[in-house]
Amino acid sequence: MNAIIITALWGVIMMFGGVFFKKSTTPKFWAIAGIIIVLLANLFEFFGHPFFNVDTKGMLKFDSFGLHFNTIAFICTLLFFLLNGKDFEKIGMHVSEYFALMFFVLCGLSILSSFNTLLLLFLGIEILSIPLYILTGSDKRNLKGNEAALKYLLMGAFSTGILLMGIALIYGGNTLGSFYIDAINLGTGNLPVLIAGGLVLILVGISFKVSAAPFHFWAPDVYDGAPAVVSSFMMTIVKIAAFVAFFRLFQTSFGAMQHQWQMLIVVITAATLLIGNITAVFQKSVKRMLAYSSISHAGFMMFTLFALNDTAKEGLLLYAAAYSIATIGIFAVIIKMSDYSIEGFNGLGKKQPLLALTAVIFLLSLTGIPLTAGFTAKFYVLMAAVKDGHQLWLVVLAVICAAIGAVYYFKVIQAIYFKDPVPGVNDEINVSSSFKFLLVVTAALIILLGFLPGLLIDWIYY
Amino acid sequence: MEITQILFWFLSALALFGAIGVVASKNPIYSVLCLIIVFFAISGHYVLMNAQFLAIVNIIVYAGAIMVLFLFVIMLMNLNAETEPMKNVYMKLAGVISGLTLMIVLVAALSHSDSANTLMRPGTSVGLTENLGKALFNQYVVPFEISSVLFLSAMVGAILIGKKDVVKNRI
Amino acid sequence: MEIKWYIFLSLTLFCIGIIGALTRRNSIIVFMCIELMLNSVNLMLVAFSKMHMAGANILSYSMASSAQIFVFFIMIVAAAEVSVGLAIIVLLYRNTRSIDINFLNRLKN
Amino acid sequence: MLGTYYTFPELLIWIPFITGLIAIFIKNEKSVKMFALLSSIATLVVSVISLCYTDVAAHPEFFYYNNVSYVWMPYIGSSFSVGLDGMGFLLTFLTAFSYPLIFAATYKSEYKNANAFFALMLLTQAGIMGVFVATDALLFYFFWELALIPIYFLCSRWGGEKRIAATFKFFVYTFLGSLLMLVGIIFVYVHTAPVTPDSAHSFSINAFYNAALSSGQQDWLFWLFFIAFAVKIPIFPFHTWQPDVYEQSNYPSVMVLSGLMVKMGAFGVIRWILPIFPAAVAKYEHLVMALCIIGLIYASCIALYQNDLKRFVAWSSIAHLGLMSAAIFAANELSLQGVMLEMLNHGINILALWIVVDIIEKKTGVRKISQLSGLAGKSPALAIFLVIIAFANIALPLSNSFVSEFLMLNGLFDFNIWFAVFGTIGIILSAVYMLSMVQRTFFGKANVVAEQAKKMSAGQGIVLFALVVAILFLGIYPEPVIHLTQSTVTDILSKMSLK
Amino acid sequence: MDAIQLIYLVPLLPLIGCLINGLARNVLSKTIIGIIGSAVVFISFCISVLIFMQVSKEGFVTQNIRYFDFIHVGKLLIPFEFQVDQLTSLFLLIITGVGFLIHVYSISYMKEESQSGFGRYFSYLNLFVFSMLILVLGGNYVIMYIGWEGVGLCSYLLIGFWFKDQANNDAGKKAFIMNRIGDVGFLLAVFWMISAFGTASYAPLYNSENGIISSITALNSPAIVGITLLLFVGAIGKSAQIPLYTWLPDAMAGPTPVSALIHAATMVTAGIYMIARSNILYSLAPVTLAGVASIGLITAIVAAIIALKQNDIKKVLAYSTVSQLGYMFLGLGVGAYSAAVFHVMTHAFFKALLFLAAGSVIHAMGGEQDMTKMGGLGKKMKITYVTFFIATLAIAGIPPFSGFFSKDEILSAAFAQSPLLYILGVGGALLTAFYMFRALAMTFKGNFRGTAEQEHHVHESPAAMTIPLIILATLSIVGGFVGIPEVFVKNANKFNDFLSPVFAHSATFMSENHVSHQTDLILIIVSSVLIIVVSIWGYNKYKNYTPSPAVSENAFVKAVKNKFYIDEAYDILFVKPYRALGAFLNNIFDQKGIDGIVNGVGRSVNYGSRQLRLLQSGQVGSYLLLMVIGLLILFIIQLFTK
Repeated sequence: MNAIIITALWGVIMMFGGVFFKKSTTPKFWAIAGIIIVLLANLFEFFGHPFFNVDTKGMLKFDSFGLHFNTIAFICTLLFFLLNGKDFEKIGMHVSEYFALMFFVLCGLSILSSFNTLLLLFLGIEILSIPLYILTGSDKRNLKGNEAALKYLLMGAFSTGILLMGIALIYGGNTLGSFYIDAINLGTGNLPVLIAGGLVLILVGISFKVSAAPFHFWAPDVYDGAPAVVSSFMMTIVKIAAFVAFFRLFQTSFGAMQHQWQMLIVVITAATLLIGNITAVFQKSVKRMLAYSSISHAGFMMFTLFALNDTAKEGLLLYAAAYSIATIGIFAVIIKMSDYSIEGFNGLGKKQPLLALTAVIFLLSLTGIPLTAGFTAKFYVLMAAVKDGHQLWLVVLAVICAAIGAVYYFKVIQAIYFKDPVPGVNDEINVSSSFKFLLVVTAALIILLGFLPGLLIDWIYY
Repeated sequence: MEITQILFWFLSALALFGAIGVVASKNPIYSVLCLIIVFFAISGHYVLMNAQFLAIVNIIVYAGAIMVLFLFVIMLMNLNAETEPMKNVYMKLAGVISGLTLMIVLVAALSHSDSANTLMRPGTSVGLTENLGKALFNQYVVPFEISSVLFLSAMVGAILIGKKDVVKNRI
Repeated sequence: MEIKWYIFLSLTLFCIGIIGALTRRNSIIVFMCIELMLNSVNLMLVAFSKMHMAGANILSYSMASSAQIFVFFIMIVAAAEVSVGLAIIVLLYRNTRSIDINFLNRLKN
Repeated sequence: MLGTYYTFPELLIWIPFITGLIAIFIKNEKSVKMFALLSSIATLVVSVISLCYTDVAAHPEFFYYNNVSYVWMPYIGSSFSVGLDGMGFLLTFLTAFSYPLIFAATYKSEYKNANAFFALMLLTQAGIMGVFVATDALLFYFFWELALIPIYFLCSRWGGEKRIAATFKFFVYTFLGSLLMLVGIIFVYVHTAPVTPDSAHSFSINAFYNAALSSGQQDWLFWLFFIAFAVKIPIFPFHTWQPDVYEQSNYPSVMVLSGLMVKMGAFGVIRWILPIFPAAVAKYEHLVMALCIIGLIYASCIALYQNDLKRFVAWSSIAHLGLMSAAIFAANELSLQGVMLEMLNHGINILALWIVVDIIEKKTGVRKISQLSGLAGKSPALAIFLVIIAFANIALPLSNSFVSEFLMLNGLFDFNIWFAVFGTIGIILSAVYMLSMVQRTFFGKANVVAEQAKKMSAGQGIVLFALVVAILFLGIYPEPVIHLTQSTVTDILSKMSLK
Repeated sequence: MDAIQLIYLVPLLPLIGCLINGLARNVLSKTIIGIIGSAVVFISFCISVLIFMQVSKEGFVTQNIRYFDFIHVGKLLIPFEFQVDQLTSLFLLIITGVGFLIHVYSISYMKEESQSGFGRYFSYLNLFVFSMLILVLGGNYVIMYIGWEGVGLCSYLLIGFWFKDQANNDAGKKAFIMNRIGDVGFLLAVFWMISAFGTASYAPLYNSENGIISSITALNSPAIVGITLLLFVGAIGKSAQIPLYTWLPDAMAGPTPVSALIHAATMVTAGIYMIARSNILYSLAPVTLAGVASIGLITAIVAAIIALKQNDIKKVLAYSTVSQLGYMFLGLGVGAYSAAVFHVMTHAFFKALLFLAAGSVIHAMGGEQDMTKMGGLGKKMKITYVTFFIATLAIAGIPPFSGFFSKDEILSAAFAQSPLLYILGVGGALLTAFYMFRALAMTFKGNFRGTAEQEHHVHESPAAMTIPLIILATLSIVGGFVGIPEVFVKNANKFNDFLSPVFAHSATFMSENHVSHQTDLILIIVSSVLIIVVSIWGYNKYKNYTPSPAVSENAFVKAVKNKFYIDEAYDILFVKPYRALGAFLNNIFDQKGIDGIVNGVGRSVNYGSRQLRLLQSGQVGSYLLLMVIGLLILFIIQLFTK
């Protein structure tokens, strides 16, 4: 509850701050301060000191999993703010408002990590989404941004409709007539038709949010069209929030009858992996390539839904952290460049050795090379799937896709290190030493998680 | 046939007619009007089911506020003429076919559900404003508060988007 | 009245909404079709609420009321969504003088 | 002095790893070269001391007690545990022995960003060492990849014109293979019994050996592991990356690739496939061996056709490895013992061959066989070395590979006479292409290119001499090696027969 | 006992010589190199004599000397061991004795080589002696194999000694590869032996009391037939029998002393040694023996026919060697092991002599080897002429020269087996007599046909070359008397007696169908008379040889001149297809096929990428449509499939 309330409050503070902050850098500091406070508050709650005693009538449940996830998400956000705080000015003038919206998103995220009724799932998803529609279109004169915003809005609303229909059917089919997700838990019989139909619709609705194929079509366009800072935020923190909701709902409500609907996840996972990875191969723009790669990572995270066991839980958190940190890191590098194409990266190793090195570490992590967090994360989700023991071909498909993934990530690495710089492209990259330091810290985090994942996942059992 | 049943069929027909009108009419203004018809029909259903509060809210919020907003925007953009050019016929056809298929699939599936033939009990007091109000402010106070965040963000967003920027020097 | 008629009705409305969203090019109408979908959900929820209202006991009472409250929230959200959505549509219209979604193809492949 | 015996496997990893990290910060080219050389010598010293420390043949159980084990990821039953058995001793020694020679033989070569080059070389060494000492499946996989990444950067950064595409193919190919193996590792892991109370399963090698796998599961697990190793070795038809990479890369990397990384594949099969999936091995060994033998003859045919010395060596290596892999799958005492010897011998021979090719290219600036002629007249010393090395490569008696190929073929013969017959055809063909190469480059009248040849440096001379001594010594008295690895062989065989 | 303890010195000394000469070839003077090279062999020879004396004492038992474990894997133990018995000691004498003479000869012959070439030559020659000694000393087949391949290596190195000429290298390579083909047979035989008997050492196999083989009585058991056949393949390769004989004539590209030592006296007889060594095995496999005999006979005749029309003096000798080796195999094949070994010895004398004399001629002629360009040399090179003449008499089998005794012994054993073998054998002998006298006449008689410069240059060779000739000539004359047939003097066949312990066990299997003394005598007389007649005929025919301008030849003669086109046939059958296969596999199968598949996978991913991204059309309508279709599919999966 701490996180929900404080993020909302801080959103309001930032909102009004827009009137009072005169210097353009002030909102950034306030935002960083806010996220640190949120993080601390969340940690207090995690260690058993909630600040607010609100009777939620069981609609929110603050378990260690959700709170732990919050911590991860807030740390990622902190990194994101620290690395990219300055770049919000590139979007437009209303920096403070952008931060306000992001805090509202974080509020939605906190709800999604702790909801216990479908009503709050719905509200959480909407609180998560509506600010994003705006953020996507926040660069008002950028036609691509406008287009992305409208696409996102229309498709998002459409998927909301589907999600709601699913919820309605679940409600109808549920003999208790309740929206509580633990009340839907049906034991081990056959899925009633209404529930099954509702399940499919809800699955589609949330799959849309996590950009799983074939409901991913918005993702490349929106990530590409939105301002890079916003894309970075959407691809990481927002996506993992949707995943955590996904996992929470399906484990609690339908976990017992997992094998009756597992095939759906299999189909979605396979499609997501294939489409995400294969389409990414041909992309020329690194930003768009990362958009597709984020789809492929969604495919990997779908494995946690496929398995729904404890390892999957650990894997989800690990993957969320590994994927988010690496993506935020690589985006922080990309944002510093003026040309997002792969050629733009040519010879970065010579021009900016440190930037190049950290970028390579992030890319290696995304590829899933051992000693980076990306590997451990992939390892955990695959382990979860193997532990489940069904449909092992899917795991094999996943690793084949991971190998395809190596193809496009390594194209960037090749450009960075093995190709000569193109004169006139990305020549004026100016980065402060604090930024470099932060990048190094981020990279160090990646590597630390790479060989000591226990630092992260042990807390689930706190 | 009881009067409720007659009313049910009438309202259903009205709603379907309106819905088809929304989709089919070329003029956006007509679409809006058809949608309002649908909303009224649905409100009628709510009344039939004794969900009076929702019936009123539906009319106020949807038919009143939202649809006026739509109408405003359409007027603003001067879209009352039939400006929409023909969409690709195949895409249209595909859209219709897949939509209908979905309907058939859904209907076919759900008509086999156990509770399909359960009788409804329309005459209860659940839908009355007083009862719902109590539920809302006791049981549902947390979501209610949370929805304020939603509105806040929508508000901020709408302002952010709608505000005209002072021209800023960009490098 | 059996519940199935309401199910069919709202499903039909829902699918008409979907068909509209698939076939129309005017983004406002697409948006309206989505509203139609939301309304069909509302109708369904209310119908189910009445179905669950089996007895006069507290449990079934709260069961039934929960759905109606849900509908209420859907309406709230829809309103918020519409405000944001129309803002975006207006923004786009300001920039391109068109609200035809088929012209939205700067981003593809 | 160096602490207790169980620190050796660790030292073998950490010395190159840490010195590799340090090397990044040494900007001066000369000092980083010297630093790398000293580091590799230090590793060699440790390896030699470790060899002297104990007699594994007398104490085969040593492997299971000497391994040091840190708690690493207790919650999933993985630990940082490393240990040396006979095979491990042999291969770590080979690695430790090769590195100083590689550095010394290429001491005169110059590189852009020498610090990065040597750092990556040392990191590769750490990875390779790790593969050979790891007694935990997950750790094994870690090192397996750790060895791959630096070598990828090495080959891609320093080399010929088409290096980027060639090494990229290599990378994706091996990466895919190892990912498949990862799936296999996870699957076996899920079927192991716990060792630590914290976890439900265990990654330790013993747990893997005792994993309860039905023969149906073994069938496809076998292939998952096999592809990873087959790509690395490489076994026909997974070999196509190799000639390109060898052709395009710089010499030190190629030496590491062909001399050491290839052994990782063979090692993997022996350590991780044979004892874990004996049923599947029994089922597929004929198929796999047929592939290996086809590869042997296939590569021998192609080797004769090659005009580029580097491609030539690549194909000859593929041919030898075909025989070696076939012998691995024959899985009897003779063949496995032969393989153990061959791993060492092939490492030595191919290293020597690469050094000769390197010298030729450095001396003449030419690598095409057709452009070379009569080098023997110009540099008789090199010619003698080459002839000895060439004959070692074709397994002439009293050279090291004779013993190993004798044992391998004998093992093959015991397994199936026809495999041995076709294997020996490979021996004939190896003589054909090897002698043709020697003839075309070294004999005949000296041409313009040969006339301009520069002298071989003293360092290279010493390295080659050391290698030739090793070749002859192992050819005459291979007993120490056989003695070293016999416990491993019996251990593997008993594990195979137990299950 | 002492001499046998010194046995390790016998091979070790040449090895040391090899190392000294090889490493210090640019430091030491030619004389010193020559002395070192010869001296080490001479010392080995002396030790061999001591050993021989000890072996020939009464009651000598075979000695096994083990040095260290060469290979010890599980149950398989292959020690590095030497075995000394009568056969070994005889071969030691031949190798070191003839070898020493040839070393001495070489000092003079190779005088004009460059400093480093000279050292290299002696180094190789010593290495050869070392390998050959290992071959005959080895106490098991693996050690024998070491020497077996070692001599092949030296042969390769020495044939290609003048490596600047690619033809020499080709010849060397051919020799090595053809030998390797045989070696593979040997190797497989060893494997079979190990898998069947668990060991490859002679002692446990052939020990007359408790040897594994010695306890077998069944004839023609599959394993034994297989092993013997495969071993015979090895012998075919090494001893240049059909079909692997073509390397030997080409091997004449090497220096002539090399041809004398390696390609006449020693290495090529390794096959005979090996079969003689395995005589028990062979006796157990009459099938194989029949094969050995027939291959030997065919080779003897075919090679002799080819030799008839050769004009290169060394080629004639080479084909003659092939033919003589055929005789030896014939001897082995009919079970006359000791006769075959006897022929090895006498052949070593006279063939080495022939080669050295030919070398002397070539030396004198300034490198000319074509006999049509010679003639009339007898006047200027008396010693060479006489020694060559003696050797010719010996090889032709004219009594009482050494060749007569050994050849006669083989032929009479063949007659005992089957008269047909005998007749063919005699036919071969007649051919031999003819072509040898042809060569003699063409070289030394008639008028000189070379250039004036050559005529001026022709002279007798120096003493270092003639002395070995004289010694060998003496041996060719008297060498046969150690094996006088029983027909003439009772119990005079010392040679047979000496070797009999080696062949004692197999003698028990061989059907003892000896020819009666009378028949034997008739046979000897008939064959001798025939040979003498043919010899005179051949001598007369070519006494005044003048090269005739192209006479139209019939097809057979043409075929003979071109060695029956065997080389060409091999070229078409094996070499060209192999090269074509290499090209095909490399250019098409590997690059287009396998690599094509690998790259094709990559390309298809790329293609898929290009196609899949078209789904991303940028149009909301189609996105929504695809979403609905996805939804439909999921619905169908969930609700309508079970």
